[in-house]
Amino acid sequence: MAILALLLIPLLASAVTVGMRNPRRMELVYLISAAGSFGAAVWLVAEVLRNGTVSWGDGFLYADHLSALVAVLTAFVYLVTAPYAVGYFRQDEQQQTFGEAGNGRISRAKLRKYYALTPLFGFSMFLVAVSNNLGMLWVAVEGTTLASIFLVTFYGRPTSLEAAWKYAVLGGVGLSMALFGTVLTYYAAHQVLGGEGLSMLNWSVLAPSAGQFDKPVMRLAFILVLLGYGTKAGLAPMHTWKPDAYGEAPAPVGALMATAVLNCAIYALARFYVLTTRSLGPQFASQLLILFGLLSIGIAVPFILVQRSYRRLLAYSSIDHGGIMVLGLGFGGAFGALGMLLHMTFHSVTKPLLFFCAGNAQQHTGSDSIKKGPGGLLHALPVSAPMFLLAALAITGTPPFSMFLSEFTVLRAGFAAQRTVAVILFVAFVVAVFCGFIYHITQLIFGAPSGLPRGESSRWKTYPVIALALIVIVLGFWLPAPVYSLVNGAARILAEQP
Amino acid sequence: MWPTRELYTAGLLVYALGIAGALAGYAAKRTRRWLPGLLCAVSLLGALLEFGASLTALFVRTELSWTLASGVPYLRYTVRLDPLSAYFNLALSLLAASVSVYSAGYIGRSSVRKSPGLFCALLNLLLLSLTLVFTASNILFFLIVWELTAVAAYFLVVFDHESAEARKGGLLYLLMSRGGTGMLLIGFLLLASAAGSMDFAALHGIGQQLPPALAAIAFLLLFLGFGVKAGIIPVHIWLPAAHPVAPSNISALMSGILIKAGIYGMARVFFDFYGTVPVWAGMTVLVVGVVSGLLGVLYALMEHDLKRLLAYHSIENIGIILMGFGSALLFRSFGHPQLAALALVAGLFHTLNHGVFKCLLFLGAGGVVHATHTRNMEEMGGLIRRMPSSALYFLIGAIAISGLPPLNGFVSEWFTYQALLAGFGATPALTRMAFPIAGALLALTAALAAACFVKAFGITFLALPRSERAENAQEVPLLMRSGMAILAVACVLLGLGATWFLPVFDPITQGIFGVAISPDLVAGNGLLLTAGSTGRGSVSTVVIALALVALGAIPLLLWLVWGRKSARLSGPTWDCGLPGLTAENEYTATAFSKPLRMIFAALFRPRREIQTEFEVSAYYPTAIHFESEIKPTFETHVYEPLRELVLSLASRMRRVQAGSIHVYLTYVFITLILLLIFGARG
Amino acid sequence: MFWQDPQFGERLITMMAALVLVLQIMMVAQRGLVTNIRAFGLQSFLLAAIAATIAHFNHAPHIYVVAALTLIFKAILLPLVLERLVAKIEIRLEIEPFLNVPVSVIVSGFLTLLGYVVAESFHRPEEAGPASLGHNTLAVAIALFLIGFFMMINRRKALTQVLALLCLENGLFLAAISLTFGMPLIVEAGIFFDVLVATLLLAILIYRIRETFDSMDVSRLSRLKG
Amino acid sequence: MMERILTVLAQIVLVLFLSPLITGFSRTWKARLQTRRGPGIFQPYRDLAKLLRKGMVIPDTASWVFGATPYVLFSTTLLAGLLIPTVSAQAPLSAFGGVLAVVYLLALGRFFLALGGLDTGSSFGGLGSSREMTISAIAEPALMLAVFTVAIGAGSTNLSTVAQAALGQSWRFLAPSQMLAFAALFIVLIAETGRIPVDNPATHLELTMIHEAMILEYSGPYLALIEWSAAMKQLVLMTLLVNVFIPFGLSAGWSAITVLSLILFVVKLLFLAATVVLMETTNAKLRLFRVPELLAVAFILSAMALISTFLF
Repeated sequence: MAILALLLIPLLASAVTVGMRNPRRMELVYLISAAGSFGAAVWLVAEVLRNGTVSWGDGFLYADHLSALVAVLTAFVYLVTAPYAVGYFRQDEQQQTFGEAGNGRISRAKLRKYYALTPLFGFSMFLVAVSNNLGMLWVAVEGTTLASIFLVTFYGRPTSLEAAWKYAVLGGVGLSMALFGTVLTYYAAHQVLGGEGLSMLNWSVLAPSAGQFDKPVMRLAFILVLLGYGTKAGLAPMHTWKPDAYGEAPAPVGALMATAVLNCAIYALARFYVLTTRSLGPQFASQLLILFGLLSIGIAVPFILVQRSYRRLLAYSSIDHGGIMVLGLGFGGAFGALGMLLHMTFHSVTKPLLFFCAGNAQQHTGSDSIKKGPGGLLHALPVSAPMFLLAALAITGTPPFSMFLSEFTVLRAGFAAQRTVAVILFVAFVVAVFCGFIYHITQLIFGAPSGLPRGESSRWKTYPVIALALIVIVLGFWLPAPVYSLVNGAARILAEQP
Repeated sequence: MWPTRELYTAGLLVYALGIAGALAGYAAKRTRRWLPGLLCAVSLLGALLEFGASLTALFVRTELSWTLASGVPYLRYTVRLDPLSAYFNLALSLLAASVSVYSAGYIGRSSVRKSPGLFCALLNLLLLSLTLVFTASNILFFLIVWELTAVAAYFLVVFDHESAEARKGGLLYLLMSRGGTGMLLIGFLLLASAAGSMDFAALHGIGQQLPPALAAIAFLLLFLGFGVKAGIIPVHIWLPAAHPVAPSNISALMSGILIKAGIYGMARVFFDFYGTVPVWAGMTVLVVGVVSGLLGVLYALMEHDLKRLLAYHSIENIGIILMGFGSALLFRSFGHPQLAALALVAGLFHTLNHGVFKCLLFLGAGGVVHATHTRNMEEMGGLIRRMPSSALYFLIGAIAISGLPPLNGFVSEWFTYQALLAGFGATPALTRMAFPIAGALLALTAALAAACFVKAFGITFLALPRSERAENAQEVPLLMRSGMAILAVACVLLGLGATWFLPVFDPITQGIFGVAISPDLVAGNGLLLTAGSTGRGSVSTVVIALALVALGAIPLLLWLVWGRKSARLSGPTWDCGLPGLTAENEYTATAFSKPLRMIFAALFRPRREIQTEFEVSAYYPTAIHFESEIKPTFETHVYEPLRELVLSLASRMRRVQAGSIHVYLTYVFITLILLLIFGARG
Repeated sequence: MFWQDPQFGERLITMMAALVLVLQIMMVAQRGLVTNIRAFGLQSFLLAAIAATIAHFNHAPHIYVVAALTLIFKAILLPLVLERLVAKIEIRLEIEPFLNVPVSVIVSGFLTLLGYVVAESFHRPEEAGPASLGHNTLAVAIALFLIGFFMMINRRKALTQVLALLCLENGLFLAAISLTFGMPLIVEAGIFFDVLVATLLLAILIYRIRETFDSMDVSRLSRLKG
Repeated sequence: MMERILTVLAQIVLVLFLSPLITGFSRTWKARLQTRRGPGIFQPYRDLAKLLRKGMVIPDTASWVFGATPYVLFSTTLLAGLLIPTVSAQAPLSAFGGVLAVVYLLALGRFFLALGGLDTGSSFGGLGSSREMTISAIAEPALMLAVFTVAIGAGSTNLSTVAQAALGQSWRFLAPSQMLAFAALFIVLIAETGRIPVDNPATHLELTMIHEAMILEYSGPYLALIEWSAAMKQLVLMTLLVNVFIPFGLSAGWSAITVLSLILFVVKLLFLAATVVLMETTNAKLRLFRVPELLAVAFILSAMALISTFLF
């Protein structure tokens, strides 16, 4: 039931919103859907923690610890984004960003686009999390792309069109590869299990017998899946769409994409990783994942060191963190998977905070430029600016914030796997990213007042920031037991060798 | 039963309370006048509790430890107050107490008065995290509080963030500190993966069990990583950038104890985690110590920014401490636990001593800067008449840091000399020459330090004021003076009472080398300090102090006999016949250090520019414009090119993101083809 | 009867797969946009035929559905939509590739070779059935996929890129259908739906790009850098 | 105990009253070498007595540091004198501070003297302080290395032990290491006591003066104390040199035979002083920036001494 509720609530909200005219009502439906989805996700988590797995429809929908984790993280981001988005778009309305002075028709259409598409976006992400069928998984991942293309073009600027085009085309190519990989996996399973029908692509069916899958096929399949979902996750060198799309999308969309979508893509990859390691042993998948992980972290470094826009800075940080998760998975072992999933969890909490602060700054100053930007934001935004700095510290893995814990876990996994060179590169990259990030953000935040008006524009935009900041701080010191047991259960799924 | 555990825990809680209270005060918007005082009193209370805990832990030799869970199994908040931790915690709490007293007077008057709540929160956070750094007993927990310290200190440095200098210095500090933490991460994890545990207790002597190559890598990484924080050359450049720009009470804490966190880490790693290290390791530490000491003081001499001068002296003193540590490592390698203990005591004692007098000097400098609104010594002068107490305290600090008897600096340097002297006889051929050379360079360092503090004190406090600001300076309030007084007294007590203090080191050396050293170092009913035995050399600061006073009676006597009736006039200083002596006639700080600038020109590469304006002939100039500048070698020759290189590489790399979808597709395509070939191959 | 002889079926499929490949290379080689669209339609039709053949010889009725879907959507509907779009936005009807035709064809040849190299590892003559069938068709499928990919890189205009993307997906389809007799039906339906929606969305994007930039050349969309 | 106090008093008297004699002897001997008549060798006593009785002028820019300086300088130098063996190998306070304490006590005095120079506010004071601190700093490594050579040889930094060890092997001063160390310390002696070629105690030319520039503003009893301290410092350093390297005639304890030792001691000192004066008269003063080269030579000599100790 929880699974169905999780899927139906956003779908319903989207359907209802399409017919609406009053933006305030759209907001209300949106907020309710967010709260409802989160409730459903928590419910799902509770069931999973109690029963181990939950499934529906003959195993078509299926949730284990891993699914529940991804679902609840998505729902969490969805939840915190909701009030923020309300405040964000209200300010857009006020500032007449949509380029009209008249009766508000354009802005109504725009808002409807957001309030209808975002639940759909959420729906497809939930579907990713709870699809047992690898084919449906692919369909759902593709669905996230489709639902978000027009969220990227939201502002209708030429650059946002450009970004959307790159996003769509690269996403299309990438997902084709993922589909190819899925087909090959199906083929490998087909040879072993023989039977036909829907359940033949169910992960829960494939996983136990993955050990007998044909090895060359699985090699090829994993390569294609890695490239495919890797494109979606923004692993280098398939990452190129990311800064454009994240930079051009409205801040709430950016937050969703940078966390929830990333989680979904990595999740899909992880599912295939399990099949591959069971078939081929850990070596093959690990070396590829480590390669791509390091490449992603490394490619983020120069762009973070030299950067003009703080929105794009966030995008590169997202590439960096995707790389860290993949690296953790690649290191393998008990700590590798745990590190990756902890990182996913903490990243999902921290990144939205960063996006919200950046969004507030951008709306306040009217620019996302670091260099030409006013500096001294601390004077203008008494809440968002310090939180921006706090979030920047948190996202770069500064203790006591929790990202340090997960990065440390990944490192430990690296040592356990005796990948010393990779570990050293990892640390060097992370330090360099820290340098670039902090340099830019402090340049933006600190300094003499720049003549901007002082004050936050709305509580809708500051309360989520404060709430998230509190969560980030608390998580730094104390991880609630259910969260840890969820993460740990999920990690065991990934690390377990039958 | 001594309540060590209760005191320690209560101290932590009081600091935490301080943070919470200060934040509440910050959130309450309205700043009340009593708020800073109250918050500083909280810090003081915390410091006193910690002081009590450390003292009981050291003298009663109780070890305490407790653990809290975090929700993640391998992150345990384990603290352990073993002798080494307790010693550093003792130093911290002593300085924290005096800085708290000072701050109560300082905060309301300085640039931080706009939000004292936030400042005090950060101050308490710094104290709390430092306490935990010294007591954390789990790698992960240690690293967390380690970075927390850096972050708290960073925010304190950039508290006045409208100043570009503060931002720059703070940023440099934070970035370099992170680089150091990166090295620590790798180093610690190398050790931890050998031990299979992250608990410090399990890491004891783990260095021996690692393969030699890995042990060497871990050693160097940890040395360099902790070295960044300690400010060893060549990773010192953040120190002169960040320490001067921080509020003065923070500078005092940073130079006094924050950089000692690096020393603590080294002590922990060198002597606890590593047992006997190869000879090159000890030699590296010794050489780095000598170089840091010498270069640190040479750069200090060239400064006329009072606080930066002090910052460079921190580098110098870290060097002296490392000479002790390096000797201890070498002695251990050659199997002389007794000597190793002596050298370690020298290093550790100097750690505390430097903390005390450097903190004192920074607090004094803070008072001066507060009174004159400048850090430039060339605009000071004559302050001894306007700020007599501050001047006295500063002078005590200056004498102590110059290593002059009978104050504490002399004692620890004396031990260092003794350790180095003993090294010649205790080590084989090639190694042994290093010791006397190090000793000679230590002598040079100390003498240059004395020269530097003659300059620092003389130019700042003596003769005529060089600017209107110095003219109008006023003595700092009582609380600030009290903070300094505590430390000045500590300088004297640690100097004169060294023999009674030395037993503190017994549990430490007992734990590390199995030798309780203080019975050997003290003779003559606690009157004499010896170098292991009376025969090897001894000194008594108490007798020296008493004798100096007693011998001072001789001239007094002579004066009473002969000179009493003679006139004692006050008159103008001879002004070479010019109309009246002005501040322009005085020697400047730059002029004072000129001979050394010339002598060490190869190092400083001074650039000077003189422009003379004249109307009739060059012999009758109307104005002379003089500019002199030295190049900070490491900044210009190492870090600047490195930065340029990285940034230009990064800019080149950025072309990857060319903007063209076709290029992007090509990346994916090529990756696909390569992987397909790779996948098909086997 | 020969139409029940699996051997014949195999030959037939291989032949048609080869034709698909030839069509693909033709598309690489020639410059007319509309011809290209029609070639794509033809290719999709052949795929539908392959699907139907497989369904027939392997008695897998659900593949008929797949064949029908392919026929309707890919062979008829999509070409129509695309031609309509071409007419609406009045672009120049010539394709302007980055590499000239001979070079492009040579590259395609190499990619075909690569397809065979990769598929080689699947070749297990001792096994009958889909495994050995797979070897040849899989090679073609991989080649189709790679050539489609190459076309995306080699084409400047937005519309031609979409077309290339669709070709690439045809390769995928061929692989799916020949290796495993298609995916489970629901999945297949979902995939169809996604592809269709994706194409539509891309078409809308193309339209708006045309409106905004007054050009179809996506290589000019390069303001976002760094 | 009583004996200990008596020896302390004896050495105080010895240091206080012998030091002007060496200075007087040097001046007279120098005058003779320059074929002048010069003052008598007791002139310094007369000077001191006179100065002590005169009134003094304190610069009105000066603070208490100016007044404290002569006292500190006097006490530290005198105390240093009590730490070294003069006529007996058993220096009265030797146990309370070895050679390191001697060096650092002199440094403490110098520290205050330099502050006193700066306190007047005149350019001369600053000039003198700056040069004094510079020269002493760069003399330090050579001094310390030479001291180390001696201390390592004796296995102690305690000067009485060192002297006793030296007494044990009377011809040791002919060993190459001893010769080299002696030469190094001799150079340091010249630098530290402000003699030509490093400084000229008789000049008041601003280009060249070091010590005299620092004390330019001192007058009356203060000047007397400073001059006296300078003489004592010279005595301390010379004693160090002669008793460590040429320990003939040192008596092991304090007894009647010590009188004989005293005579020998004075003779040795006068001999050394004569050598210094000879150096002074035969050399021209070095430029300030040539002094480091001289001291570098001293450093190298010490290092060679150290090496040769264990080579030969």
